[in-house]
Amino acid sequence: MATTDVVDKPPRTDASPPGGTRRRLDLRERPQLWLVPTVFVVVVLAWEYGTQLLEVDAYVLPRPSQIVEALQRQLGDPQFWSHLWVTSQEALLGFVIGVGAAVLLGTFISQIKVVEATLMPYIVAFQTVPKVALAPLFVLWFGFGLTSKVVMAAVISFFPMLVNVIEGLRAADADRIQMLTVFGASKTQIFRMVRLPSALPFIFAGLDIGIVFAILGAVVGEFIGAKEGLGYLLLQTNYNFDIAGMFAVLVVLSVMGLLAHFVIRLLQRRLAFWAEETKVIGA
Amino acid sequence: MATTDVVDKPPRTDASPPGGTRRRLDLRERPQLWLVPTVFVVVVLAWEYGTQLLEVDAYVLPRPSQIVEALQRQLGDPQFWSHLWVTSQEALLGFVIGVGAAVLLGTFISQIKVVEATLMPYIVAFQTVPKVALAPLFVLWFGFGLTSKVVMAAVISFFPMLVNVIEGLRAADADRIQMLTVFGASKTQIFRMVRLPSALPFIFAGLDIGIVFAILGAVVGEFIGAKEGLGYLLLQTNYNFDIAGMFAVLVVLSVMGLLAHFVIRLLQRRLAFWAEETKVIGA
Amino acid sequence: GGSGSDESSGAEGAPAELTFAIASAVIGPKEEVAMFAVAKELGYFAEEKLTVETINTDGSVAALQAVASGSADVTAADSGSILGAVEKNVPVKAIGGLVQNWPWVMAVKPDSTLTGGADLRGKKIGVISLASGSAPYARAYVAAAGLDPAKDVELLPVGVGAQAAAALNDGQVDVLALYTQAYAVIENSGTTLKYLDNPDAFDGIRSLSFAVGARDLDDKKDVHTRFLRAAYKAMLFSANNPEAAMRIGYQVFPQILAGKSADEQLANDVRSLQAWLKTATPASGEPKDFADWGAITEAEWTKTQAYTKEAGQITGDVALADVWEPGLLAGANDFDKAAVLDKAANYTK
Amino acid sequence: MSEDSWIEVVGLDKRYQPRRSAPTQALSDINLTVRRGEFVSVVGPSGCGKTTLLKILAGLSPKTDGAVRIAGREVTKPLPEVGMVFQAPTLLPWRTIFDNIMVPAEIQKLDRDKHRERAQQLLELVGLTGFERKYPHELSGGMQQRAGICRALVHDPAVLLMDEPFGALDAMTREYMNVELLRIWRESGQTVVLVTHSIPEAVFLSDRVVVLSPRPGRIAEIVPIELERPRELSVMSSDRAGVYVDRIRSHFNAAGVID
Amino acid sequence: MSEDSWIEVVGLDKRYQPRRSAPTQALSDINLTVRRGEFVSVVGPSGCGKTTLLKILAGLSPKTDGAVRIAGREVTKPLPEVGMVFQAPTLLPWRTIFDNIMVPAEIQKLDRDKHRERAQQLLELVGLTGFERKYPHELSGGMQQRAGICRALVHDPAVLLMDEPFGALDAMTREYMNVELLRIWRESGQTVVLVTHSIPEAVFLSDRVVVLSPRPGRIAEIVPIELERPRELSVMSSDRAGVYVDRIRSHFNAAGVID
Ligand SMILES: Nc1ncnc2c1ncn2[C@@H]1O[C@H](COP(=O)(O)OP(=O)(O)OP(=O)(O)O)[C@@H](O)[C@H]1O
Ligand SMILES: Nc1ncnc2c1ncn2[C@@H]1O[C@H](COP(=O)(O)OP(=O)(O)OP(=O)(O)O)[C@@H](O)[C@H]1O
Ligand SMILES: [Mg+2]
Ligand SMILES: [Mg+2]
Repeated sequence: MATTDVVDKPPRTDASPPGGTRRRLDLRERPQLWLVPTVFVVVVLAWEYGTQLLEVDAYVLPRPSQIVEALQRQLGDPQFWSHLWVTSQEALLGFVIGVGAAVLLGTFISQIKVVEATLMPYIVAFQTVPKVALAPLFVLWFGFGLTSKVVMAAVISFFPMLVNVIEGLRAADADRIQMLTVFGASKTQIFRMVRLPSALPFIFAGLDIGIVFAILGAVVGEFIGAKEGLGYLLLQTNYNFDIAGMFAVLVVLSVMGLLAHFVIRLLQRRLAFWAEETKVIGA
Repeated sequence: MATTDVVDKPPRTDASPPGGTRRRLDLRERPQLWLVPTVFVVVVLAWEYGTQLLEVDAYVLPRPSQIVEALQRQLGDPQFWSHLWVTSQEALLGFVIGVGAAVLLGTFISQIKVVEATLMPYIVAFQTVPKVALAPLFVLWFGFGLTSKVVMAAVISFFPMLVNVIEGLRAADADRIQMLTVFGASKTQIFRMVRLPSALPFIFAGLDIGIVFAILGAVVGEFIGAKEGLGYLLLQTNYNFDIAGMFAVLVVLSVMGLLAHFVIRLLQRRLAFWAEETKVIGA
Repeated sequence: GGSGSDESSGAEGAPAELTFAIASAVIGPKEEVAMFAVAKELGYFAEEKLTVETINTDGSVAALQAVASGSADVTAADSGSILGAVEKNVPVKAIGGLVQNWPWVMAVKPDSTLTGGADLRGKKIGVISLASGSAPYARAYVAAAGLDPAKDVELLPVGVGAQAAAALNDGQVDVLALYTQAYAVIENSGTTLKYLDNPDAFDGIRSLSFAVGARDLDDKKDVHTRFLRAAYKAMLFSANNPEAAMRIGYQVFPQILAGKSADEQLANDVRSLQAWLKTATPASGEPKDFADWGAITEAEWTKTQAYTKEAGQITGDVALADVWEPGLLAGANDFDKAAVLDKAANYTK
Repeated sequence: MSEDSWIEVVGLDKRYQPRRSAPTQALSDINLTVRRGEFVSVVGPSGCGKTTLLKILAGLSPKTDGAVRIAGREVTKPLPEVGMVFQAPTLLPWRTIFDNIMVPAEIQKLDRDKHRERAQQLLELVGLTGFERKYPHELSGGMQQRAGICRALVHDPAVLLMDEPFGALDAMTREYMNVELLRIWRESGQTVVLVTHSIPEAVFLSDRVVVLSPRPGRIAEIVPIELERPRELSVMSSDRAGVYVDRIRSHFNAAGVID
Repeated sequence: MSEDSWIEVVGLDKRYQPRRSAPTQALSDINLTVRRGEFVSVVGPSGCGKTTLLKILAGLSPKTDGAVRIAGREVTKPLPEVGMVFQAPTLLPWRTIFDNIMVPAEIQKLDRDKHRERAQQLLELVGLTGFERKYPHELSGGMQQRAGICRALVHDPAVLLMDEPFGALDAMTREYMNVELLRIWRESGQTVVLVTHSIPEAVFLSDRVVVLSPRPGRIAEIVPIELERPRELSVMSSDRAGVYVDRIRSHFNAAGVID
């Protein structure tokens, strides 16, 4: 319980209850712990019986039971794990490169107004170019291997991060910067001591968007020219009319995205703790 | 010149100079006004003569002169304008729907912690599913007309906006919320008076990313099943080996993205003016 | 669904609306020109009281999905994909053939020393994508020469068109495995190619065939017959006057030009269309004699099925009756050939 | 509930329990009742829990133990009849000074024109006429604080909580504001709890002065100030006022020469 | 440059010209020289430009006209030998109090251990021992202000600019801090410019008191305080101190009973 919360239910004690009741309290205080699985079960059941009732064909929308079956089949296949590994690699590498480049360029750009005004139009213009259309060129330039997919993932996760980094570095409080300036801080020091911490909420938003798009980028890259990876598997299952198998791959991709999302949120709670603690709860 | 700037060059007067020297000063104070075109000319010339020197084939990377030629041809073709109109419509509609849905859902989600914890995993999971893979199904569900492309644009611009809206609404200063609370503000009033204005920098970052992705979404939607639109034109020019024509379309897409970006930045300067004015310049 | 098909069209000869799914995301000088545009512009559909629209789908699988789900009524899809769909219980059925000669072929640079499958050991083969018809073709091609496609060659996805040409020219691949009409487009751009002969094994494997929804096929036999008839009339016309067909194609699908002028493009596009027509008409004989449109023999189906199975697109055998409904062809071929030929000979505009 | 215990604090305890550091006992066993219409000041050393007490009264901070009632109602969330001046001005940077001051009226959907007029009067009173259309960052610290006072008064709240409202003001402005506050209080019949660091100010304004001990804040003494009302500044030169000031000051061990 | 004009302000003018509203003349024709090692206080009504003056001295705000020199150098950007206490504490929420105080030492890459020790001493001096590991939002307003004072002193700057450093402190703490500040100043030989609202505080601490007129701030009078040093609090009860206080107060039209 944060110390600055606004009371909107009978005030609770600030002291935690003795250890014994902890576990039970968790479920009451964090209802998502049972809500998420409940919603999941409800959705899956509705999907399963809804498609049966409405007689939706499996090639339009396969039923969860069919997807699970396909998933089991996939998971038992060592090839599948190598596809998974390839895509994870591409997405992660692309994410790190894209997001890293965005942080570097965003930092550079936002330090010097002229640079921002000069470069931003080109970046936006480049971003609006559909990467999928350029993909053949990508493949020409970066080859058929990992690189072109990594580039794809990097390019697509770059932009959301860049915009958020620039906006975030701008959001620093002028008084705090003045304070540091008086004490003789260099630009680098101001950046490290104020701008970066102030930008963290933006940066984490950018990371959250970035990782999702990095996975998408890797998959789309694989659509265009790959012989392995989950994107390739998607094409393959689709080509073979194995729509349930295709959905199984989609499920795996979703789980990848979810895991990455949770890692990022965890990191955020560690690194931007002060924001959590001065948060107003219940207001 | 903002009133809180840190002096790092000989202090300039706070009063504007008399009208006569305005125009000249503008160029000196906003060097981007000549830098952007200069960079543009340099890049274009380097491209033109670089490709000639390195004997790059036109079907790998056409020269700017060829692209301009193709562009002229396109602009003279009434069909082209109808393609442009279709894609603009799809992107804009998708943007409005996607961003609107993100603001609504983000608002709702961030108001109630349980809802956020319950829904977010599903949203992230859904977002990691490559929409391009689902596109055949999109088309089955939403038809081959405008709708499926609008849905594509909406879905893809939704997520960056959602993440930024949630993070932005969270970023509100606890003291300000307490202040409003004391005066009896309802959640809606707190939202309107503090949360929303505090979230504006995040929201504008989201809009900036969203519009770019909406255009991409519309184009990718057209790749999969369309008979008109710039995305279709890209496929067609590529199919016809008209790579210069394809680049001309890419240029048009870039210009679309740029225009949208500038409109959003303009809006931001109008709506979030206080952030501009309390900004530290030169630090 | 995007189909405006009239459900009450059971009555013979009643007016009907149909949606034709083009099994490709782009419109080009192929079936949509030779068959659809011509049939529409010359009134062959109108004669059958049909109003036909097109949609573009992203390949055969998507087109079959569209047909099965009712988004479209008819498509010309890869026969292997039709077999695959039927095996996965997707309710579609082939009702008539279209591309009858094996359209896939290997191409190398004109100065290449490669002459056949046996030379491909250790080479890189450019395919459209690993999940497209060109990959199984490439594998089958090298297998026919006694090589192990999994070990002896490497398949690289290069797409069609410019990037495929670039990959070959840059030496990223040694050989391309594309369909003839795609080569025509590449050659139109000034690249010259040398083609390797297909072994006889590929003779008789069917490519594009007309497919419709299987569930209401019985109710719609009449409509589909009329559609096929119009389509085959158009094919006969196009085979006899490709240039006229191409001009008609520009009228119906101005987007083919993508901003270029018709006169500038015509020669190239006619060449492409001819390349396609060659695969869709008998290998020998005079165009004016072409008859018996759409027939697929049981032997051809067997061969196609064997090939598809080897490609992994189907895993078992599909009963011929489940995939093939030849009963419409008699009606489909019941038209006045002379009138069509006359029109083709005297077409002006 | 009676008029005599309009605000009622019984056995109030407050312990802050931050996630990442040791707990702090801010208030301990506070008992206090305030009559309706009374003017009570709270003085005490920095960090003794004055702000904490006000925030609990305002329903902004949960208590650890004890009971807090205003007008007979348990305080578990902010009550509409309470107005507050914060220790930091907390103006909204995206609103002009005038619109900042109108916030309470806007929130409570009070008659617009009437309150616009009142806001204008209050601005004049605190010497901010001419700054209505400025934004907070264009004001000096003291000017922002004065705007915060106007905001707390604009909707004429029945209970007024003030956390060092005059801390950033110069002597003259402060005296003037004190006199004006007394006038407003007399005319409106508000119940006021004021936190201040100025002992003379507390004596001048209050019916009673609550002296808190250093952290954790306990009530050291409650000093009733029996100077007749209405008071003028000159009353502070009187011996009786001096006695009160000295008495309170004695709790602080201060010489009283600076403040 | 001489020791006698260590800080030199000549014909200083400052006009704020915000983008969206009317300009404000904050300072007008300020002329002031400060000796090396001198203690000068600035008093004046709220909004008269005191903070503005300090910010210009600190190199944080551009001047409109005139010249400002410190140690012979034109002030166009912050000088490393200047330390400052801000009107608002401006602590970094992501740093503990201790790490906040170490900011200047960290920035100037000064000897770590030595300054850690000094920080610890300063914290003790201002009564914040035990709060080193807390974060700013866990401190009361006055405690944050005291942390801000420690931060300005930690690197022992040659010139110390202080903007109402004791505004949020109670009488006792304030007096104590005044005495300590004088001690530190005497030992270190710093040049100090202090903005305050407390006239007695200004008299007690300063060699000279600069009285500014209401906005736009002009120098109304500069009062040299000729009380012998070292001073003790008791000096403030003397008649001579009283004369100074009254003289300065006369500029404010204030009764002097509250502050
Ligand atoms: N949000 C918080 N989290 C943890 N501790 C807090 C918090 N707010 C205040 N405290 C602690 O509670 C004690 C009392 O703080 P409070 O702000 O009430 O003091 P105060 O009397 O108002 O002081 P001042 O006169 O300096 O404003 C202090 O020791 C402070 O460190
Ligand atoms: N950033 C700014 N933009 C525009 N006007 C400003 C700005 N800062 C200060 N002012 C104006 O300049 C004048 C002097 O402000 P300053 O902060 O220097 O006053 P001050 O003497 O420090 O007052 P206080 O004692 O209330 O802190 C005020 O009228 C204020 O409105
Ligand atoms: Mg306080
Ligand atoms: Mg000030």
